[in-house]
Amino acid sequence: MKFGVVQFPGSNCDFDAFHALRNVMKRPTVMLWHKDHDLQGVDCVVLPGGFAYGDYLRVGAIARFSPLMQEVRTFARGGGRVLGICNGFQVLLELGLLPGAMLRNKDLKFLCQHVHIRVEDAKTDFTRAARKGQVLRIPIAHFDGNYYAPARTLRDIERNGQVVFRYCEADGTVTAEANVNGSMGNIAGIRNTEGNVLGLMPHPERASEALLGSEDGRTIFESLILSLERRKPARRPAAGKAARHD
Amino acid sequence: MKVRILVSFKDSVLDPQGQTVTNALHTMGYDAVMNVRQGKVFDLDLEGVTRKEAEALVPEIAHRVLANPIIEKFDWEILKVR
Amino acid sequence: MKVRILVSFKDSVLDPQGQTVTNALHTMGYDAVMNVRQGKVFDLDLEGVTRKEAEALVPEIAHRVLANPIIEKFDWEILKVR
Amino acid sequence: MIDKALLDQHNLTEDEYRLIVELIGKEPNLTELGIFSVMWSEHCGYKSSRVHLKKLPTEGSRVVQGPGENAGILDIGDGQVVVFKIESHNHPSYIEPYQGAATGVGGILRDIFTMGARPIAVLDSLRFGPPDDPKNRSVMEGVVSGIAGYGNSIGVPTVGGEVYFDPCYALNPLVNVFCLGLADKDKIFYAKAEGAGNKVLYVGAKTGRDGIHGATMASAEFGKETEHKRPNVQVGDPFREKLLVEACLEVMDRGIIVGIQDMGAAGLTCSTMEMAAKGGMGIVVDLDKVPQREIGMTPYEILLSESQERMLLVAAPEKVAAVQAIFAKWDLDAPVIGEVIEGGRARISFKGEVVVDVPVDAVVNLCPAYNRPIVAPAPPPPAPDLDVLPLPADLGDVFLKILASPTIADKQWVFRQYDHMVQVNTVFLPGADAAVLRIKGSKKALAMTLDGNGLYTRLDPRTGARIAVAEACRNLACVGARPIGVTNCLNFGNPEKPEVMGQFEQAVTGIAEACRTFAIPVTGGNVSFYNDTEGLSIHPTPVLGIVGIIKDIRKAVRPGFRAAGDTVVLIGESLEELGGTEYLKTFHGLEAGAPPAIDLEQEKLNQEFLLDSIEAGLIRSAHDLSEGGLAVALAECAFHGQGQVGCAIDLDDAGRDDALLFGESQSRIVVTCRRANVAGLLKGAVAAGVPAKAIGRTGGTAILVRRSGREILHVPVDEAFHAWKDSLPAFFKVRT
Ligand SMILES: Nc1ncnc2c1ncn2[C@@H]1O[C@H](COP(=O)(O)OP(=O)(O)O)[C@@H](O)[C@H]1O
Ligand SMILES: [Mg+2]
Repeated sequence: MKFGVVQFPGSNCDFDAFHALRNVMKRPTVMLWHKDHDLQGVDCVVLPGGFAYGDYLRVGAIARFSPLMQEVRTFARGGGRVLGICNGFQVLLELGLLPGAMLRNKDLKFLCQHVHIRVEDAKTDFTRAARKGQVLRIPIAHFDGNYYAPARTLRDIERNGQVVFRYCEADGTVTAEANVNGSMGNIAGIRNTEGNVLGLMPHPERASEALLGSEDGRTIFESLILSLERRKPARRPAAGKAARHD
Repeated sequence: MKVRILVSFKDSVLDPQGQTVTNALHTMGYDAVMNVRQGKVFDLDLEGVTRKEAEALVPEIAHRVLANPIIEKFDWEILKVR
Repeated sequence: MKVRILVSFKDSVLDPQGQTVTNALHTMGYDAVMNVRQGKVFDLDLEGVTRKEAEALVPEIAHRVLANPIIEKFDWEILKVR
Repeated sequence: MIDKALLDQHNLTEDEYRLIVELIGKEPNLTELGIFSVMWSEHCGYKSSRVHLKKLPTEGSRVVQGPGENAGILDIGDGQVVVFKIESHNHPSYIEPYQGAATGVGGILRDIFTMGARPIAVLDSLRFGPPDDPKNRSVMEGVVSGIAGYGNSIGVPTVGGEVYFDPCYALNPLVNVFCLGLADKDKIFYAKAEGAGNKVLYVGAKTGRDGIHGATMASAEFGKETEHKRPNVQVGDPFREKLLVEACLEVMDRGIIVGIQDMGAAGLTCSTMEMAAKGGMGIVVDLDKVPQREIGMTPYEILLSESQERMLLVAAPEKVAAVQAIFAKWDLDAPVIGEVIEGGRARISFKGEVVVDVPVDAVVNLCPAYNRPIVAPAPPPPAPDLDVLPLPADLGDVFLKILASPTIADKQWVFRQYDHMVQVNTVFLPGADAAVLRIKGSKKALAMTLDGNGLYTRLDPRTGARIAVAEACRNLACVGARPIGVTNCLNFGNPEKPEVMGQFEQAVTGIAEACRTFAIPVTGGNVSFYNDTEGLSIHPTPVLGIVGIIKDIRKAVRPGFRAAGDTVVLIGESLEELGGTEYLKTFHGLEAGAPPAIDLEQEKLNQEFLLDSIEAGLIRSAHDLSEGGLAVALAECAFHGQGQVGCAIDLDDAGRDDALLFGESQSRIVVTCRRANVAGLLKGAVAAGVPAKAIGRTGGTAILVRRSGREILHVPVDEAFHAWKDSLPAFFKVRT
């Protein structure tokens, strides 16, 4: 299996994601250039954090028109796994692969700090290495992470169980104080209805090594690896479930 | 041709920047200001476009690129035809 | 009364956002757009103010609070007197 | 045509003008005059400081590049080097706080990557007027968000820094930004134009009319009049700079260029002239080829513009296409605007006419140096007589006040606006004594810190400067890092005032002495004079940036108490010193007395002892004593610890209670160790000639200090924590 990390002009966590996947998780990983049309046969596309196009105009607004993103859209529609981290999440929203939009943080300040997020659904391809209700400690670093969706969209998201992570206290309770950026429903990460596309504001690649203070982010990468590698019939003969995505 | 596009939050979306400006103005004693909403303005220079063409082109650009229809609305006008 | 204040960089000041939007539009094939300048718009609700008073108040607020006169200029208009 | 008024406008004296005429053998035209005016400005020419800066030690076994280039370079082994420097952006940050600070970050980043290094860390040293004044707050908000806006976007973590508040900075805030980059030793690049026939390429933003004479602005005193003239502030474009970083590092990595230089102060003029002078060559430039943002720009404007995010490259003719291809990949144009020539002259043409023809050596290297008149700095206002200074009734209350004083209070409000983790190297986040970054693929780590107490330096420039060096090294020692090199930013008033030059001379002497003691070379720095507004000078404020190495990252030590039951040991000696303290300032409203004394040799012994003990694995936590003294240091150890462990301390020193708790005697460190290791540690101290004693235990929920059995401080950790934590945010609460 192979990961691909997309590089937009202005991406700045591209090498961090690459480092986490290749050197920490030890999986084949390639860089994907935004001007290309070729996904190089990757099994999972990672849209990294940063400031694609300087975040000018609106976060993620210009990046979504990149040639490569048209391929990513097709890839996602075909069931390919796509993980959007921070700015990558914002690009997925602009692209329409995930519902909703991002507003400025409620205090109008950039926020860089560790937060706690609760795993709301441990059955997704991005969380199967976690337990439902498990609390992960992962840093955020963003100016526009205040998740917004119109009332009806929000209702659908909740009803479909698309909320995968919520900001919470260390003990897992979801409070207004834990909601550092003002997101609706304390939403920190959501998936699409099919479950193959996930976006989240916290940076799992910054929480993948004990030396850097937390390894909780690995859970997300481990989950992806689990779900992708199980697809291989050699490893898991009863590949009935995975076949759906092929 | 010069056109101006104004992009602002839909009324249903909270505008924290506008709110902050309102508060700042109150702190400074400008009590006549009841409310402020903040948006963006884009001034475009167009070339080789008729008014008719502009009427199709400008809303397209505004809708596709300059505004996010989930949270924003836009308005536009021709400033100068030349 | 509703007033609108437009704040933008002076012409001689670099507008990185406008420049980046221009480039993006070109990449997308919108070649008729020669140049984009991006600014901010503030819509203010004023209460208990005459037109005359507004004519003193609004530029003061724009100058002191909304724009930094060193790099920005502003323009304003009354939208609705009520 | 060139008269006194024109010279005044260009900040040149008549003597300097005569020298120019002599050096170039003709009357300069207006464009040439403009060139000399910026290149011979205080900011670029170091006219007033050069004779003094010579005193600084610059040699050392690790030094690859000392002062004189864009940044200093030190060898850190394993084929790698660190490239680092500090710069000020004080004047622009007062005029336009957001953009002034943002472009300050942009500028220092260019100094680093222009040498072939990838910037991996930024630190910021800030000084503002007190935050209870809304004007000061708005400057601070603008500066902090400007630094964040630029650094975060470009993806270089801002990992540390410092913030002080004093009324003397209200009209003249200080914004000093440090950047460090990492490079392979065999891939360093210099700002040299070599090889006649090589092409000169221009990359980055188009040239506009912005920032003309920024360098001259930083070289003159500010008054009401200058403020309303308010010229020359640029808007930063971090996105374009990010593209420049990636593209420049790529062409350097491919080895297809000869030399590279950023366009900083004095823009195109400085970069072309300096590159030619350093290569011992001449240069021709065709201004019509320079990308321009505005129409109708004159040669004078094009040459003196300080538009941001621009670089100048030299490449062999056959490599030009390859270079341009890489820039095109990053959506950047890289037109050829000139050529390297033999002969040492710069010939610049515009619309087919030669508009500048001068010897580059005269412009770059022959700026006069002045030994300006000096008077010894006035002695500080005398310290209050300790026999009459009232002892506060409630020291707990004083303690809480000091913790809440903006200079001491928690700076999270500032640094959480900075992305301090991007690039996944930051091991110690802001809040530790020094920032610690791992080096991927190595056991080694880098530590860095900025320090400088302007009040100490005002009260006694030489001592204050020595303390700044000592404290920076002490901060490094506390995390387990040995210092390897120094950069410094000297923020002073108007050098034409003899007392300011006196302060400057004394401070540089102090820095030199301390650096010699610690055997660390100064590899570069920056001088910012004319920090005077309306005739009022700031405290002379040298800011020291010191870089250290930790041999084994697993041995690095943090400031916070680790657990209850450890023994607290105080290294260093406490004297009854109150001059210049935060306590006198906050509680008694006095900026007076001599700053604490410092014995550099003893300081060095203490630090060496700490480092050896850390490397031997004896130390569980370490934190240095600085502003606020022992009481504040203990509190910070409690706040940073797991679960906010308190402590109980027993002292038997002589002297006043307030001096014991809040005195700022130097060379002290509070460490903790396991009980079993105390005896060994103390024995080692005796052998090393280092005063050290066990003063108490960690544990409990309060900070408790007894003096010969009598309780003199007893405050719950939680209460102290809130005083410290909530202070800064409270000033910035949105009021409705
Ligand atoms: N402007 C700033 N930017 C980033 N970090 C800061 C800033 N100011 C303070 N800090 C961080 O807060 C901590 C405390 O700073 P300070 O009180 O100056 O420490 P010390 O007195 O030990 O030098 C340090 O880790 C420092 O890096
Ligand atoms: Mg300090």
